Amino acid sequence: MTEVVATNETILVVGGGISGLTAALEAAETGKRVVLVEKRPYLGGRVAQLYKYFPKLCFPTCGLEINQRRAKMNPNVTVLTMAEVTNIEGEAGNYTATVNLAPRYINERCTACGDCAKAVTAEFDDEFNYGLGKRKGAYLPHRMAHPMRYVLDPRLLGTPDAEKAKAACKYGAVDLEMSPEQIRFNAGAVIWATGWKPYDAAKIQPYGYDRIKNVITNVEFERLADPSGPTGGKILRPSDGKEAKNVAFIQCAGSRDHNHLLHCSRICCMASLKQTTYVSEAFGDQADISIYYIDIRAIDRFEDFYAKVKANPRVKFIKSKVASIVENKGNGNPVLNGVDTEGYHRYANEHDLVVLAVGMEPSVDKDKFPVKIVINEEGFIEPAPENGGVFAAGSAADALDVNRAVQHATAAALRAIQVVNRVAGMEG
Amino acid sequence: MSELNTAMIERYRSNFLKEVEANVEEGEWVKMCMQCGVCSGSCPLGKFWDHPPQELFMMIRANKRDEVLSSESMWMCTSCYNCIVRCPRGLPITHIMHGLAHYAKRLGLAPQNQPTAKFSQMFWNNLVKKGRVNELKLGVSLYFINGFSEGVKTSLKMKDIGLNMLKAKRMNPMEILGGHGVKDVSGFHKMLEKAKELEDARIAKHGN
Amino acid sequence: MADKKFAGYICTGCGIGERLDAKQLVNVATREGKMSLSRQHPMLCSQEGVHMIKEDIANAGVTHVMLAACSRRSKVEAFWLPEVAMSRANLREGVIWLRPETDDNQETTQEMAEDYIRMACAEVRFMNPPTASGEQSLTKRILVVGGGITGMTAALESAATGYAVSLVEKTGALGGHAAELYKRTPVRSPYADPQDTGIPEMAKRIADNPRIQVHLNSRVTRTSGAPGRFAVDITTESGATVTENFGAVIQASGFKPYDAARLPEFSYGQTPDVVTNLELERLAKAANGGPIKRPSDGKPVKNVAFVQCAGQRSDKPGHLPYCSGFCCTTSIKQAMYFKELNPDCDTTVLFSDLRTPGAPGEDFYRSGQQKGVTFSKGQVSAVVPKGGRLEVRFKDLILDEDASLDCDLVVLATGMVANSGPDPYATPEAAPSVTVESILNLDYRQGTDLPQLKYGFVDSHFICFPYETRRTGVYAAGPVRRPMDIQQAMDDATGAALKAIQAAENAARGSAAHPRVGDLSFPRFRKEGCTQCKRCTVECPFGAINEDEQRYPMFNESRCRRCGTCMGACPVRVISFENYSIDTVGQQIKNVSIPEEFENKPRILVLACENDAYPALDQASMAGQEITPWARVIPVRCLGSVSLSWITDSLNSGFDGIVLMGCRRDDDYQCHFVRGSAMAAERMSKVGDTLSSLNLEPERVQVYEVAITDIERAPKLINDMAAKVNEIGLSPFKF
Amino acid sequence: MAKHEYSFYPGCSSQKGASSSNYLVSVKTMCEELDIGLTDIPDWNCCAASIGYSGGGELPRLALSARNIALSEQHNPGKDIVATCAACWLSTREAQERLEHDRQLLAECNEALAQAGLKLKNETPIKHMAEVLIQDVGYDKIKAKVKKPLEGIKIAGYVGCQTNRPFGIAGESFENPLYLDKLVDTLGADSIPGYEKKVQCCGGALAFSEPEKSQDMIKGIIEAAYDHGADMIVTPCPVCQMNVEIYQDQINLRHGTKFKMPVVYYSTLMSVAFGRSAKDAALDGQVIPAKKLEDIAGK
Repeated sequence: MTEVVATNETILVVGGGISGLTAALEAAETGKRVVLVEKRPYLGGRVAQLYKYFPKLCFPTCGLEINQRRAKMNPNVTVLTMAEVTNIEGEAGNYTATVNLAPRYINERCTACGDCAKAVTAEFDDEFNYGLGKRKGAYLPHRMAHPMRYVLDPRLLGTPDAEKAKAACKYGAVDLEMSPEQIRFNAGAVIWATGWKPYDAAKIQPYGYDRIKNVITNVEFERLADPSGPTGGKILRPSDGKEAKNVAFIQCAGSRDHNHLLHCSRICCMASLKQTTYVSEAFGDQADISIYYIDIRAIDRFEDFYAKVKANPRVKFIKSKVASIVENKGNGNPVLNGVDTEGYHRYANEHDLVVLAVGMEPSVDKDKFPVKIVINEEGFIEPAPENGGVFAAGSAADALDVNRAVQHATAAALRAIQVVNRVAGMEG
Repeated sequence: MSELNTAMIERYRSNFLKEVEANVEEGEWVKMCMQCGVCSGSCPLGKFWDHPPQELFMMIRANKRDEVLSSESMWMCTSCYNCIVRCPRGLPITHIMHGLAHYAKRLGLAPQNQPTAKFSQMFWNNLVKKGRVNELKLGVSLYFINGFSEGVKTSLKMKDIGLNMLKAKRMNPMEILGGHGVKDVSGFHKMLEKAKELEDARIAKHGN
Repeated sequence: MADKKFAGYICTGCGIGERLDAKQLVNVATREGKMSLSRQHPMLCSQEGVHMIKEDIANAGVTHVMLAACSRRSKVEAFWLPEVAMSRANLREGVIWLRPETDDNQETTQEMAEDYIRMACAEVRFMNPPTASGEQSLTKRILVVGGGITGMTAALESAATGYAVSLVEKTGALGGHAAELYKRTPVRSPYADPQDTGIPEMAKRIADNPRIQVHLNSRVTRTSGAPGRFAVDITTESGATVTENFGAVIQASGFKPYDAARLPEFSYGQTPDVVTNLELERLAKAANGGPIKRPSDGKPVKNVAFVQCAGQRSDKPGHLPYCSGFCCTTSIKQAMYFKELNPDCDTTVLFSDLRTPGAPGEDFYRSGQQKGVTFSKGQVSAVVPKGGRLEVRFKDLILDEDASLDCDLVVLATGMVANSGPDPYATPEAAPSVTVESILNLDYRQGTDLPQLKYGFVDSHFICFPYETRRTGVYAAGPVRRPMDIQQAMDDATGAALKAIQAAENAARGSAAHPRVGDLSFPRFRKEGCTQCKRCTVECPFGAINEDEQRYPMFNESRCRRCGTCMGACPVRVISFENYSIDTVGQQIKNVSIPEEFENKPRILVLACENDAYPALDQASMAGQEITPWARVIPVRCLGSVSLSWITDSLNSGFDGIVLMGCRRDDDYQCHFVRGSAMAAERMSKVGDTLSSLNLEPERVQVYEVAITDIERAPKLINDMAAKVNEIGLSPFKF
Repeated sequence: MAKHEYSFYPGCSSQKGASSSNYLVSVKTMCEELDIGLTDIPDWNCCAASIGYSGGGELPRLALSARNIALSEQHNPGKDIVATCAACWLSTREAQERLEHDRQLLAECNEALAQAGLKLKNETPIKHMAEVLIQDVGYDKIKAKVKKPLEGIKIAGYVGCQTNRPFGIAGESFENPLYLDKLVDTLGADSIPGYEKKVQCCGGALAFSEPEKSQDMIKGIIEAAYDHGADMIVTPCPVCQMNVEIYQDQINLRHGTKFKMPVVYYSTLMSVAFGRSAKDAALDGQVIPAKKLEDIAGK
């Protein structure tokens, strides 16, 4: 049975992505007890799946290493993975949270030696690579996963593989008897940092994501460019594994659109500008890059980065929402149809690969949110007094880039601390 | 130039957008366009538009009244509704195009000899007559759309089709005399006259 | 400190037992490592294993623990024994996973492991469990500099958390630019209409808050000390000065509006009817409820144009290269003023990219269109006064033609300029012509104000750590950090308040600040040995070190981030930390066994940054990469902490090659201690002399920038050195 | 009393001797088999078919549909309106929504209707026959009725525009609707789900005013069907059916193609599959005969 020591002076942080992780660490490093609840088997969320950050083009895993070390070295932080908050009762300063823990089938004795993975044969789509690659049925989600503990896919249960994994582990870490748990504990304040999910590109029917192999999403493209990704960092298109040198980026794929997401997802412009550098780096003068946009939103200092990309003669900017994509049956190339609205130029442009800059859909579940909360039309949590001691952090509050999400999460941490300090009698 | 037209010019001077918002079917949507151009790219006859919808909207904001109203572009609309379902701002573009076309016609600015403008008028006249469309008469009048001699040529060109339809019993020469229609023709006409009267009044009110 | 007892624990799990001769490792720990207690365990990280260690600590009085198991990055929680000093020999990721499992490799792999045991034993012998110096003071009062909406928010949020605050504002009233606004953009869904700024209410809440003390007409004239014990002189216009003590500082000095006089092409200054967005706010306020009037003739405005990006996003001299971020929504908001106050007024926004991000932004844009604001994608070339009216000339980018707009008022959407002090590290050419006034007057060896990132903004350069300025305990918030709108500024202020409170709390505990929170060690130095060369005071990336009256370094430990750059800078090796010193590394180097020349077994020393290079090597081993058996890898806190003595000593003791791996150090540096990696590179550039004096080939020492993602490259760099050594031959310094 | 009862809006083109009279014949047959009862809206009028806009302003055009709805509400109370013609369905449903959301238009409209002694409640659901088949009847019941599976016939499902946009059939996408393909499969024929031109515009009414432009699009529609080896095209829309079928000779003349692609209604397919005669299926109404269907019907 999982034990969690928590009181009304404890802060519950829901979501272990960059925002939740930051909120938890900042609160803990201010001396507060924190319980961090993450749905996935590891921390880091979406940023762990990014190759580089804009505008520095540095590596998200670099900051992740620091943050994970901060977590490992801080006794104030309790981390629960494969866990979901199903209910929260009470009010600010006195909440009781109910958390469901999914079985990992591998206990804390795991040394991450990898013997179980070697033993099993079954493979499944690798979630970490958005299904672009395969992973074993017993697996470490990624090389920097924290906790550094393997996971046994429930689909192995009842198959010989499960027994093989169990037999392979010298440390009795594989526990096939493990069952779902439900635990309840106290918290004075809650930080909701469940982040975002990429908008389902298949819903943007004219772009044929579900019909045309060489139409992919920007998050998938990050995995393609990442040396530790499914293609070893080579930009190869799905249909035939051919190098994709002529790449089109379609902005607002699902964003700023009443048929899909009403809001502007803010990050997609910079993400695409960043991704043009992946293509240029890979193919230099052979790269041929087009960005189809409505407005390029490179806000504040990001403008520098936009200017840099604009200066690259291999990158074209077309002010146009692409109308439709059809596949050239002959070579598998997507053909983009539309109108460049700067002076009315019709086009039917063929590219090797199309990257849909899909937007951020908040992962806030409007319908079964565990506690009274104010959620806006777009599905983001509003900064409402009615929310009591529950504070949104990062992309649960609005479409934010990493830097702004971390800022926002730090602020959320303080608001939570204000509540627990009141409980502690250090009232504000 | 119709009187209404001069009146409208007087009334709205520098603000064609306001004129469109007040007098054109679904015209109040024009201001919501963000110039993404998805409509222009989605139109099946797009390449025949001198000014695609999104550009027409920009021209309206830029007070290009004559260019817009005398344009052939909106007469190219096939009512396929691609633009409507793709528009990220939910503009009822098909209807705005119909509305602009109608308003241009109403002001007497629609291009002369625009085939769709003519056919559309014929269709209306045809249906108004008896409440239901008389395809044969519509067809025949269509052939003579550009005068008699042209018409003879066209009808010769089309005669095979006519014969084919005849064979398939999907055309009835008897239609030429009378043909289908609603029973309550007078009520039907009164209704349409009233509707027209109300609409004309609404628009005329703007005109002065 | 009670007498030390050393114990070594060797784990044989994860294949270590199968791949290595564990008995022999135990012998090495006992005989050579001088562990008074050496044990092996089949699974040291298990409860049983850890229990065994705890027993020894409790019953056998063990004070120093050498763990030979997996990487120091693994099983950290399991081996969490803060009461003892601990070193770790990386036998799993560091040895067996990086070496092929073949008989002919067995010998060298075993040697590798034994060396790591020797090294870890040596290291722990020179470590002590750090304890706070006791120098800490307990001031937790927060100083907020700047009484605009950012500063007001920071003050209120800090007070609401239970901390006392002093709020220093140079003018006679709180509110800053926000107080000049007629209204602000909405913060609650549906984000449709402008709302009140709420400044008066905030001012009242501050006045009513017993925890907040406000100093109006005041400036900070001196800031000395360190987090937890800042002493700050607050001087009023009249010259009266009070000195107060603070735990931490928030700089919310805001922005200055861009000087529109630099935009003659838009006739600013030539006619009163061309105004900036800030001036328009005053017009709207002056209108108090009535129609907004033209400054020139007081007639109600009937036709107004907004020129976006005025003097922004442009490389023209005198223009701002960046986007100020707030102007698009501001212009929409102001156009709404006209729709509200001058209902029949035409409003046109001329933009190149409309930047209204997020849900609030896009909703507000749509609301603007809904209210009849016209948006045209156009590049404005000129605003020309014509018979009392204004002609706005622009290129209509959609209709692709030159166009013009006839209006009676033009609003220039001008941007924000950071209101920051002089940049301590400004290069002469980059330094602004006009001397800017200091905001903080820091009494620091390295300048009076916060270092600037770009364009005068004092932002952090870390994407993951937006508040990490280079002056510990001093946090910038609001538009001085980055151009931003009110909502962001308020969130930012709240975040900065947390960091300030955190800094004060950690200082009080004697704990380091980011990224080593919890580290109680601090720099100590042997005064007798110090030659007052000042390298430490100059090279500290955080300006932590001042000089005392006798010109000796003064460390201000709560300013210190424990990166060890000072240690690396010190030529006479007098600076050290309890848990990290010249010896903890130097002794590891000394204890590597250097085989006789005839054995033809080179030794390559690898000093790897623990933040990026070392994790990269760990992951390389997980990925099945191979590394030469000659390498001996020592993780360092930061390449900046590397002492030249380590290099010379290792060369003297017969190492054949040295590879230093630090983080990227250019403008887009990834060094977590900002300058450490750059400092190291600078110092190592001089290592050539050392080599030539020993007449060794310069290729024997290489400095590389290594990223955490260099999973293939990192091992390769080490193997390349092995190849190089193979090519140029072994070092002659083998004894 | 039939299982499913509807108030039926046949539309001008379905009348005796009109261009899609064959549609009506096969629809009637299909409905008999599926136990669908249709009561005509008495004295219904034309809907203006999204082309009357030159002469007809918005309000008069809305009045046309309003009259039909009002008549249905008066004479066939409680019955959903069903139309077989895409344009009829679309105009009526659009009018209903427009009037629902614009009070002023509704008032004016009723003022006009009053002249014909009518009043619009505007509460009647308006369906396309395809919706009735898929949602009210269902594929299973249709499958159960199949006596002569249309084996070995490859059929391209051409949905066109107005049956598909802006409303379409619930659960189907605008770009790649699959219900015709499902129907084709249900009847035992081979569908072509990947048929690229299934929602390509045929020109609609502009086939009359802009023949060349329209026929270029029609050419594409037929070519794509041939490329997939289709024996025939099936469509739910009279305009689509006519445009794609009757101009093939002219296109052959202009482009030297050899098109002879039968274009049939889903109701024709179903009538044949349900074992009814060629006449009941209105196969005699084909300008380009659907031989393979005639063979099956003849068996």
